[in-house]
Amino acid sequence: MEHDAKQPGTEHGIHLPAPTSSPFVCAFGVTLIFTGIVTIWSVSIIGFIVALAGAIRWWREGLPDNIHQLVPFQEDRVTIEPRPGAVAHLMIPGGTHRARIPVEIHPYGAGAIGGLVGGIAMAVIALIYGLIAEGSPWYTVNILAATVLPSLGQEDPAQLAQWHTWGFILGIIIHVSMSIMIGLLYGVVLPMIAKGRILFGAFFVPLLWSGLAWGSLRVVNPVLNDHVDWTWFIISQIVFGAICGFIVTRSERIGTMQNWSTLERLGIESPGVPSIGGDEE
Amino acid sequence: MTTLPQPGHADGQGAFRAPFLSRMHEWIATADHKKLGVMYVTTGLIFFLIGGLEATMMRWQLAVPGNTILSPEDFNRLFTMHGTTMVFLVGMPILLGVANYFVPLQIGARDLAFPRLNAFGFWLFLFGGLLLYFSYFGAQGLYGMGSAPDVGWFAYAPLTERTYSRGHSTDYWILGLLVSSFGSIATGINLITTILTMRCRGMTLMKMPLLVWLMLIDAILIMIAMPPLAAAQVMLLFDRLMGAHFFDPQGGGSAVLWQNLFWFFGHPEVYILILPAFAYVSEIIPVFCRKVIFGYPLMVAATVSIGFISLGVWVHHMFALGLSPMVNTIFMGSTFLIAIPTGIKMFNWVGTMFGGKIRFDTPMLFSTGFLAMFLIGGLTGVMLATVPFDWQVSDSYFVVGHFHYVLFGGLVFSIFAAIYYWFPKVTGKMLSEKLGKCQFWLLFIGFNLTFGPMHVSGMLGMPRRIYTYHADRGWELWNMLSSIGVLIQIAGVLFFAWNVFRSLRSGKDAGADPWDAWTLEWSTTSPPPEYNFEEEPVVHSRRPLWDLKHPEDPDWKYE
Amino acid sequence: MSATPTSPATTILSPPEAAPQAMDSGKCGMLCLICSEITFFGTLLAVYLFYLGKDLPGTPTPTEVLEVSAAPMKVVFNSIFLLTSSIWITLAVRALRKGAMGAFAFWWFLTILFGAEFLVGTGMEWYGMIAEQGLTIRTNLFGSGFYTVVGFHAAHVTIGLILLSLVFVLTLLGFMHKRHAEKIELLSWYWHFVDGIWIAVFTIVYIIGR
Amino acid sequence: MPSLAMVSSCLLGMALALPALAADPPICADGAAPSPTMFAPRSIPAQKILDVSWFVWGICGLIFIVMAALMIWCIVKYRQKPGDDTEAPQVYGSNPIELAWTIIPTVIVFVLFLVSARTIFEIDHTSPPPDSLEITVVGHQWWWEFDYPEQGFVTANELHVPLTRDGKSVPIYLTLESNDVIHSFWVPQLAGKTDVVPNRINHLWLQPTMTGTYVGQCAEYCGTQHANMLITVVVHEEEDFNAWVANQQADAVNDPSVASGRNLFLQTSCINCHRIRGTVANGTFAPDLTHLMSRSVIGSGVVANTPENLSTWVYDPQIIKPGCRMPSMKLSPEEVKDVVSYLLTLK
Ligand code: HEA
Ligand code: HEA
Ligand code: HEC
Ligand code: CUA
Ligand SMILES: [Cu+2]
Repeated sequence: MEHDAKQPGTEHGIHLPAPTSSPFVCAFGVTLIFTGIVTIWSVSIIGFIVALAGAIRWWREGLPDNIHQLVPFQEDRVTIEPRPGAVAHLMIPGGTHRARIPVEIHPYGAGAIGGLVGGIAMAVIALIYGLIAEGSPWYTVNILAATVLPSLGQEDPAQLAQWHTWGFILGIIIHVSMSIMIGLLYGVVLPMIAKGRILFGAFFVPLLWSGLAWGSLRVVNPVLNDHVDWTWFIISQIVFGAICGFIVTRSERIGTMQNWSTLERLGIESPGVPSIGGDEE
Repeated sequence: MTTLPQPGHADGQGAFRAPFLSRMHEWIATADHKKLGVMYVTTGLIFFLIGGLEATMMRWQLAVPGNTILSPEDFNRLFTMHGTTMVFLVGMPILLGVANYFVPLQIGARDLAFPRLNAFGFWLFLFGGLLLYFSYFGAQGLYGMGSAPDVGWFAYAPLTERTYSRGHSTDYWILGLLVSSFGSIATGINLITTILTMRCRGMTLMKMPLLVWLMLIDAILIMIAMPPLAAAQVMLLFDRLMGAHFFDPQGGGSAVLWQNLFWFFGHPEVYILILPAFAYVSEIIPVFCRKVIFGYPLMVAATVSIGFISLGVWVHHMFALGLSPMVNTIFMGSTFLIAIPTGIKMFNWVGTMFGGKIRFDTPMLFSTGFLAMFLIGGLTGVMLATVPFDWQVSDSYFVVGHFHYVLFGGLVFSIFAAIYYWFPKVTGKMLSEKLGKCQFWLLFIGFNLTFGPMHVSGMLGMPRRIYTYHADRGWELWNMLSSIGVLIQIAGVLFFAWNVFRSLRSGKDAGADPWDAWTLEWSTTSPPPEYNFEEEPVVHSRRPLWDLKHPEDPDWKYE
Repeated sequence: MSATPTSPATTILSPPEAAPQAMDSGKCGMLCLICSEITFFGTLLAVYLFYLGKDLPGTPTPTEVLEVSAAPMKVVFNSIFLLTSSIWITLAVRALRKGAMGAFAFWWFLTILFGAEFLVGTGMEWYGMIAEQGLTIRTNLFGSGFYTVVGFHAAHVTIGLILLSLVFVLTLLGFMHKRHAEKIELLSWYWHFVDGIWIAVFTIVYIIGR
Repeated sequence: MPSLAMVSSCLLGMALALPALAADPPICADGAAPSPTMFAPRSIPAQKILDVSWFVWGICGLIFIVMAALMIWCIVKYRQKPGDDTEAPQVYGSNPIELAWTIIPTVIVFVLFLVSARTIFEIDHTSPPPDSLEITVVGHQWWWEFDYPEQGFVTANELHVPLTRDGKSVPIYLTLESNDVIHSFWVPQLAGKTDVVPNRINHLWLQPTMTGTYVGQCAEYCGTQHANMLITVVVHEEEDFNAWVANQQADAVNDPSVASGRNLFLQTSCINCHRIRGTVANGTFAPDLTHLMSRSVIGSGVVANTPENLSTWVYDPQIIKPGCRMPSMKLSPEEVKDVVSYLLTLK
């Protein structure tokens, strides 16, 4: 189409599309056509004529061939000076100063698995609590589901102990997604902590989480707020944290795919780099 | 190839000053993306002054309760024209203009793919805008009533039907926008094509500067979201002029349908406006932090997902419409989702600043302002997406507060950042840093003073689009503060105008690369020659100029 | 110019070879145009579907109207004309590629003829509806939707026909050559798109909508 | 340190604004309307909304503080030192960190989603709650019609509801309809807003927890006088409400001392638009005037219902509410006086 002008230039200059007022004329005509709709129809007629004239001229400039003008090269050119040695370096053991930090990570899968296992452990504790407190395994599931199910909120403990299909489905969905997400978070955050990972994972985070829950539970889940036993709540959080943290820290470290772009990692694009850089193990 | 003889080509200094008419003709007949870019941005800024003037009059009226400076009709016209102007005649042209100018430069192309179509798009946009403003004189029409449109920028039916909106004012709204959105669609298509097919050698998709990525997604959104608006407007026009019944409740038409159609366009539209803002700061922050952008691949992924998600959240403008709780819940969820990729962008910008060596020149100052203000606007957006809260504050001044934080604090701040950043490239002159900093602080303070209190008055029960209010409602203080803030903003804008004027006459020479930046536009002269690059550049990394400046430590080894 | 691989510094570390872009602008642009047209028609069709069966009682229904004056066979007949024209235009482009100008002119003319038949057919259908059935755009929601959807399609056919005829005239005047095949192919894409939209319109208005 | 000042000033502003809001507005027992703030809920749904609102405010506030702190830290710590012109270390990114800041927002919005979803289903009743009092609200350009089908009367602009029925808290279930364009019914202290849409029937549930007068107004732009489409809701004790109902149910009084005004009213085209039960005035286009004087405001709240205002209104409503749908009836001052003296008897 019109960008034939892209062809590399001759010695004196470059062919660019020639200036033309046809687009201007044509646009003006089109606008007049529309203006006529709200003023007088004759404006539309004039607009049509103007637009047509513009369009025909435009076509004649483009068909059968585009018109061009030759733009001569201008005198001043730009050169870009190298500034060797002016880059500060970040020293990372085993990596380069052009790093994606950190160089080694725990595989994210470990986090997800840790979260799942921790979540199962937590669910077991919750079940035990439900059996002890109300003699029903469904009790805690229903309470969790009450975060999102308003109808459960209106029921008394005895009914909360009953089986609710939707309560069960939603409870499981909430529990599993939260476990996986928090597990993933463990997977990425724990390795960044230099010292006291277990302490952080098993106590600090669960306590922080419990504190947040305590502060907002009246709104987040009024039913839980009414029925919660904080000792059991905190214990289950700690069990989750400990198990998840343990699984994450025990996993093997692997090298990050330094400098790979997402598209490269997905195999969508390979920009012709001979050896794909920096995959240090 | 037919070649025209070259008319006297002016090359910077020493060129003779062509007579006025032929200079006019040069602008009218140009197909050069740079000239068109400048025209876009200039018209956008002029419309910004007009829209700002309209806002100033509204704030004057609202400063005290029971004010009678404006009649209700005038006030209603003002906010309609203000909103329409700011969105369609300020935001759109400036973003298209900057893209026009810098997308080809950044990808090492000579021009857009279809230069004449580009000119056509610009003129359609401009004439559409003029047609809209002509309504102030022409809308009397045959009925002898009506002036500028007064139906609000989203023109909810059935208020726009003939029964409730006599005269031609609403027709002007439809036609003006229709014409100018044809232009925008054309330019959007042009941009997509340019980006997909005209990149220089070596510039793979994942080596494009972020600005180019963001403009690509932006143009795709334009291409997808604007035709439905045109379709909806055409149907409304048929209702009004030919008696069709699409949005006419008496004939069985649906008021809800218009809202769906409008917001199916309207929500992507606000992202069409903010993605370029993201684009500018994504270029500016790395340069002024002297660091490569943090997490480029994730930034790209976030951009693409914002583009996708933004097509599926429009119902959040209709939470109070009485749709079923299920629909509200689903769209609340999708709206929340968009906070995630947007958050990623925020974090990655801050990540870029982290560990950098930050220079607070005016572009960076505005970018930092953008980060802080967009953060607030985004968070109030998430609050609005929380349906129960939205039931209270929807259509209140809280919403007005929200969208000015994203539109002014986000879009306009980033536009100023972009202007300070690229003005040297476009004109060859530096803008004054001192005036720039004054402008920033005035705007920043004035802006917060104007729009911060709006959140409060909204939560205190003040609906938007009211031309007056009673004194007993507890809103006087907040409105007074808002109105005072505008005065400070005006001062800021005047500083800007003075700065531009002064620099054009006697600004410092900029040189090719005043900011020591890394993308291709800085490798050519300021202003660039008509052909941009003498030879087609070849790039090997996302920062071709870094490679040249640091040959011992080039990017391409790592990308 | 500086950003070239020959500047002295880069010879120390020379980057890998870079490939030029492959895609053609014209095609890409036409595809984008078609995309945006699809969202335009998509909106109109969505509205048409939304209003199906929502008419106030006592006004003509699609079934009544489309059964009688637009005798179904007639519409099918017209559609066949439009759809086959897609074949002719493909043949025309192929001929142009080979430089067979005579064949090109013939197929091209056939395309125009078939397209024009379709327009005339639509015109007659509309005439029947307006004159005999009394269904206009203001009658009811069905009328509004029908004339808008079909009308916009017809408008696109008209624009297409104008462009096709211009090319035909240029051909007769001897301006068209083999090297224009690329541009002409783009025009044929537009024509295919107009046909494709008709399939959607036909399915929704004449099959589902009845 | 300009940028520091900048971010901290925002922080400060937000911190200052909040407590100011939380303070309850004064409740005025007699007539004078309190501010329509959502922070002083007087109804169950409004209270539930406020709970969620504080929750989302808390979350967003926290995010703001964390982000602002991060930015301030970067701005302060990583400014370029004077004289240092080296480039910073080029760090490309960090997958774990980026993953972390993808997951954390996901967790946050997930929780927010669950909580809000529950609240939506709690508040949004698609069928009337048991034992509720049902009232139909019709939006007009620019006034409100309130229809009490159970009690069998229609009134305008002031909604009266009881706090209890038979001693028990009573849910009020409003059916919202529009006569022309879209309006929105919003009384922040009682409930969130719900649009009033032509060709569509919406519902709104309120359940007041305290007597008093609550104000609000139309919250969807509906034309020229959108600003003056105010709402007053009076929540009564049960007995007061019953008394009010009994009065509304009665036909208009027929006071012989104002017969001339009455006749004038009935002979003027007033009756085409207005209804006065017990007379031939039977219009439905405009507010029912049967018990006009039982209302404290006219013109949907634009001015107080005083004899002077009423006179001005009858003389030319466009003075008080420019653009409103009632034309000046071109009555002479004497006629106005007559008509108004009649209207004043419509207790
Ligand atoms: C530039 C324009 C722009 C942008 C970018 C946005 C961004 C957002 N907007 Fe806004 N919006 C408008 C312009 C914009 N908006 C306009 C003009 C209107 C009014 C139209 C009218 O009625 O006239 C409007 C109205 C509007 C409404 C309707 C209100 C109503 O009328 O009732 C809603 C409701 O959901 C909403 C939500 C959002 C959300 C969730 C975002 C999100 O994209 C924000 C995302 C950003 C962040 C959240 C901040 C950064 C993120 C983090 C730091 C991560 C951590 C955060 C969390 C986990 C929460 N907006
Ligand atoms: C990019 C978008 C954008 C921008 C930048 C602005 C900027 C401003 N806006 Fe705008 N606004 C909207 C988009 C925007 N707005 C939208 C979409 C609406 C909704 C409309 C609707 O409801 O339909 C709206 C609505 C809106 C309202 C609500 C009206 C209502 O609901 O009743 C208010 C009220 O205060 C307001 C105020 C302001 C102010 C004070 C500014 C200021 O920041 C403006 C600052 C600029 C200036 C002050 C210009 C200064 C220069 C001069 C004064 C010199 C003039 C000289 C010459 C002309 C030669 N805006
Ligand atoms: C064309 C219709 C029309 C006619 C005729 C008309 N009115 Fe009205 N009137 C209205 C409308 C509409 C309103 C509501 C205006 C508003 O609040 O926006 C109204 C409001 C009122 C009110 C205030 C009611 C309230 O509670 O707020 C009074 C009192 C009133 N009219 C008296 C009269 C009298 C007296 C006459 C005759 C002399 C009259 N009207 C003739 C349409 C009419
Ligand atoms: Cu009714 Cu606004
Ligand atoms: Cu939105």
